[in-house]
Amino acid sequence: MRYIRPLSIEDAVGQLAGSAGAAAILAGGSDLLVRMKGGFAEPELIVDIKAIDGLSEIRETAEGFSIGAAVPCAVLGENIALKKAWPGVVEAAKLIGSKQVQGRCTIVGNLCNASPAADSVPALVAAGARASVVGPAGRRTIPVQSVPTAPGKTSLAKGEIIEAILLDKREPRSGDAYLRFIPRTEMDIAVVSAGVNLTLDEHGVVKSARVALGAVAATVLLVEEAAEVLVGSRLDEATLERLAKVCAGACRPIDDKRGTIEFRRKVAGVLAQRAATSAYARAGGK
Amino acid sequence: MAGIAVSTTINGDAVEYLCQPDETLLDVLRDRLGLTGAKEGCGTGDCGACSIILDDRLVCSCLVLGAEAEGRRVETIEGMAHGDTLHPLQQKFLEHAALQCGICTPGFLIAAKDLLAKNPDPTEEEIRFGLAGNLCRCTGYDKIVRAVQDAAIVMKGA
Amino acid sequence: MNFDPRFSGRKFASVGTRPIRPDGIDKVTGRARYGADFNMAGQLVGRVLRSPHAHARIVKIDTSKAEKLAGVKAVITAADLPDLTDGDAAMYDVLDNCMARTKALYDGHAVAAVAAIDARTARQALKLIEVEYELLPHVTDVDEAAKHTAPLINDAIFTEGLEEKPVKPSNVTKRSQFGHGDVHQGFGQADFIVERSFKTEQTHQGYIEPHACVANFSSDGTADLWVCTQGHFVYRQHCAQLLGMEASKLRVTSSEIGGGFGGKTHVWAEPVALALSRKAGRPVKLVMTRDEVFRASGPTSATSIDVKIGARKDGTITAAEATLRYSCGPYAGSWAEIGAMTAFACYKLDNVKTVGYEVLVNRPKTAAYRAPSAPMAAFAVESAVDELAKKIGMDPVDFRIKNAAQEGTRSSYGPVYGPIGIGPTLEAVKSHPHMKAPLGKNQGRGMACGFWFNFGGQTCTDLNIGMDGSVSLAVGTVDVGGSRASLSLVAAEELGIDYSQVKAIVADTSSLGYNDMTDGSRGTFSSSMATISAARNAILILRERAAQMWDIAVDDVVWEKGHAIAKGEKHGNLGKLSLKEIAVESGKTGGPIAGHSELVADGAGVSFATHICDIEVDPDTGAARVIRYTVVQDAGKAVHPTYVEGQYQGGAAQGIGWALNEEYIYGKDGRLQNAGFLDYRIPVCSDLPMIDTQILEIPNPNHPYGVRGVGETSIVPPLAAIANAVSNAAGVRMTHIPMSPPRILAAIEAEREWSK
Amino acid sequence: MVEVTLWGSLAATAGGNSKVEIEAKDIRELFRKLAEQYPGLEPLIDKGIAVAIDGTIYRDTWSKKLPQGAEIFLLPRLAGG
Repeated sequence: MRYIRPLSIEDAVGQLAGSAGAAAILAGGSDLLVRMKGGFAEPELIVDIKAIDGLSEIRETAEGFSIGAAVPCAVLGENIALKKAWPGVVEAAKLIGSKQVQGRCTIVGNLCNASPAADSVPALVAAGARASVVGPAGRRTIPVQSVPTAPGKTSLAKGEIIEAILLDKREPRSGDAYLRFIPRTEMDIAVVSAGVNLTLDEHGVVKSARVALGAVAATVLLVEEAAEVLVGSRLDEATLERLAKVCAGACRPIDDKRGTIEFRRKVAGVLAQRAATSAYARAGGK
Repeated sequence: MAGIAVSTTINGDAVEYLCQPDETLLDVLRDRLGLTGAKEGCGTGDCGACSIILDDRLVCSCLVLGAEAEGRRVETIEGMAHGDTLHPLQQKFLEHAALQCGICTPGFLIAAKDLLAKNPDPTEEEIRFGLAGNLCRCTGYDKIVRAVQDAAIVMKGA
Repeated sequence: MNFDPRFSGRKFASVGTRPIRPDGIDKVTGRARYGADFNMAGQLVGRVLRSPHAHARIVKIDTSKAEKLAGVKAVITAADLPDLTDGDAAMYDVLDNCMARTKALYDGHAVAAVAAIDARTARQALKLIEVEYELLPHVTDVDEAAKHTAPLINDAIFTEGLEEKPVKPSNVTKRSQFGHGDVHQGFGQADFIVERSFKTEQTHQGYIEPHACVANFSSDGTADLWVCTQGHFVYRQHCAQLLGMEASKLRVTSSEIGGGFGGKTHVWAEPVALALSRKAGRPVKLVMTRDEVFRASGPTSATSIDVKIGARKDGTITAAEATLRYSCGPYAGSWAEIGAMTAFACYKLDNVKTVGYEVLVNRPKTAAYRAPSAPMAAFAVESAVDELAKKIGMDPVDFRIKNAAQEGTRSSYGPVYGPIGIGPTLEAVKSHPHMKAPLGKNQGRGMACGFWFNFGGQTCTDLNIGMDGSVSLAVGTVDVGGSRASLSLVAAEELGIDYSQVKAIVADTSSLGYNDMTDGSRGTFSSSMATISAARNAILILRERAAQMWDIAVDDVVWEKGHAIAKGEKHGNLGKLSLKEIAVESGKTGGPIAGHSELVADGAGVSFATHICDIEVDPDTGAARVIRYTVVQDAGKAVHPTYVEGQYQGGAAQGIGWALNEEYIYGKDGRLQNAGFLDYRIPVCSDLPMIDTQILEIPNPNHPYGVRGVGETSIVPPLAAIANAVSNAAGVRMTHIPMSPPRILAAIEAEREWSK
Repeated sequence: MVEVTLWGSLAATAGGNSKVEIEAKDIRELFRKLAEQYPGLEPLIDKGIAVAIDGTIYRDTWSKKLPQGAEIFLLPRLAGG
């Protein structure tokens, strides 16, 4: 086993691409080290990306925000501009693990761990976030929902690194929100979760919407029918009823140690309603 | 497997050690440096008993590799008191009997120190959520929360 | 025993105050040494290979490849721990549990172990051990296991306690029955009857410190063991027996203990560590991972309980009956028996009958967990009691007060009670402001009672007075939650000196006589009795020495407030001698001054508690949140009230976790699915409110200061109190613990369907 | 002569008798005579049985006197946490 700390993204990509055995990227380590401890991962090479220039920064650009792959989630919560523009994304990122884990974990790590229950992913999917990928073949930008393909699996090729998550500049009258259900108040994996992102017109009518559900299928679901329900509405009671029904119907959950099929269906709808209501209020809707 | 030479600062002192690439900072502290104040309750970041402060961030040392400490600042429970003067949190934990078995205490003290550094006047709810990454099985947390509240008052006055 | 243990009703100077504990500084500075904080020169790392199967015959174990790996110093299997138990069936089970002999009986059962130069080598070595298993059908559910058709876990077990000896083996190892009167007749007199079945899932003590030890076996046949344990003397006996040693040749030192709650009353890895050290000829440190703690230490029973209670219109209970099935893991136990004893212990009943069945399952060997077996029985009984009160139309507190046991009541498990605290705790609850506080939307209030026996047992202490007048107190009951402070207070009280002059330690097994372990809430009860006795013995000597110093008869010297005083007019000018003044001269008056005590602390006082809690339920998600909690419990006498409160709060918090979220989840494959703190959900700080406490002091007549045990009772009422609160908040009766959100939501939805 | 009540799983090992009369002055004599009359009880006595005398439970004190007319219960020995 080797541990390296490259200073450039090109070097990191080259080392990853050239590694003979399994290689792992280390940013926060809050998933990788747990897997290593349990004997589920035994990488030949660990590439610590935290010394790479720019990867530990959040940049605000003309297009929006670029969140470096090594930025701990705690730092997201300390960025006032990001929190103002994308409160749902930040609240999702801030729900991962404990304060201790927050000091280490990253949203890119959360995305690449490819758990259907990852907290930040439904919020990122709802936000329409994109991932900037660097690999042996160069740079490409892809929607975040195309990164996880199945539990524990991603679409990234050997040698590819997500260097940053890109979030658009906000249109006026926009708001997003993320809610999850856990049995305790902290320290749990989402049993079911929902992220909603809305933009309203001048009259408070939903102009565009994205609704994503977590922990109800093999990957995070972007529920387009749910968005259709919201568009054109002011989130009246009937709309919320239909939203819950559509979300519950879109779920393909399983029974497992964290919850039952029935529970996940029912609560997915409840959380979508609550997240939509919160996003609507944040967008200035009444 | 070759050892990695690491130079770091622990509780203000320059420290050098060799560690294996898969060795956690917790293992380095406990097994190589004799700093056994940080405890391993789970090894997976779920209990907080191994809490340390790494460059002003509260982390679980079981989720940090020893190699990652290169060039950084590590604070552990062993550095919390100044000589024989206890930190106000340590003193209040004693006075409030905020510990029974005491295995979680170093982690709680470090986490509480970080909490009060970032929020000197926390509400009870902020304390409870701020310390949610530290498990205690003995106390029901009541006396821990009260000790932190009391220490916050003392530290503000200081 | 030249010692009168009866309650004397004295006024206290030290007892009842709240000083800082003597081990406190080390614990807040990180210096206190727990099980894994000790190292020896040349120490190896021990690790255990565990069965991934719930039930399998071990056909063959090939350790040859592991033995050849560089850095491996010893590999052991059951062959290295030969059976020396000589027909002692309980010890044979302990041996088999430490290292599977012919069959792996649960996911996590140890099958082999290695000692190597470092952790990585040890891990690699485990992978090189080849075990051939023949898979057998398994059963993990208590009700399934009790059926005639269930896979047999041990075909040599025939149910004990039946009138006729059974002809077929069974997973039900024992039937036991308690009660008096005629329940059939009693139910005939009832105007209202409640009959329900309940289930509780298996939980773990959840101590934060994993089991850890360092074993050092010498070539001369002696050994040292450093270990986190609730009872180092018991560990010494068990390890010595299993390894074929004389007990005195094994010195066991108890480290600071990072929580036990009953889970550190049994040996698990310690005999394995000793056997590895014996084979390797080097010290071996063996620390369980958290995963191993969950899979392979001793959780509590899962249960299935049927309860039937009848009462007249006026609220008098006429009959009560319960059938209790408790899982024991794969080895015989007496867990249902304890449940059957405690189930109705709070009440005055003319007709009562409880029957317990011990059931084998392919899960880890059940161990004690804080008032073992009582919380589940209380959950079932107190839920039914609440429901019955509702049916009759009585306030649940008044209904309980009307039926509460009192001095002179024949307990449901047999003996007649002396002075007890159930009535007073109920009266305190009735007048507690918590009971009158307003409730909000979706909130409900519940209350429940609980009982625990409390133990005494064998105890030995040494009290040595230094030549500077300071006092060293050596006790043999492990300090799990502040007892060194309490016992120092007791020594100070008895000697009449200041708390700061006493330093208490837990002595190792070679420095003190045998002590039973710290279980059954006996630590402070028993060791305070022995400390009082030791101090009184020391006072006899102090008086003798003072008499020598004054050259008067010892009968003329009395001991008051830390001083020898010459009694009688003829000695009027002698003044008094302080303990320190006598100690300074001890070298000239006969040598060291000490008091020793070896006794069986009998007469532990039973303990009762009543809890109140408020719960808010989210009717759309089934989430339940504790918003207020109050514990009222009889302590007999609170020696150090702050630590008594701590015991009340800790037990309540564990009970809350058990009630709402904690459970062992097994897959169809018989494997434990949540062997970690992420998915075995013990309460975190933000889950709980402050936990209010009210200490009642109804003196135990069998202890000089009136002390009862306080540690365990607090975990008994919460399951029922919370179930009653959820029932009042959500309008559904919960009969399955834990009341996790999916279970509460399913119950609410079912109720909605039903009322349509 | 004292009347002894056997509880829990003990009665079954004493031939189904839950009440027995024994001439014994202390716990030691009680145990010795019980073991003679009901050999099934002997291994349980060896393992440890608790004796309740007028409501107070004794675990190990053989020398404890059994007062005439006292109410005596034999209970299984328990585990605690």
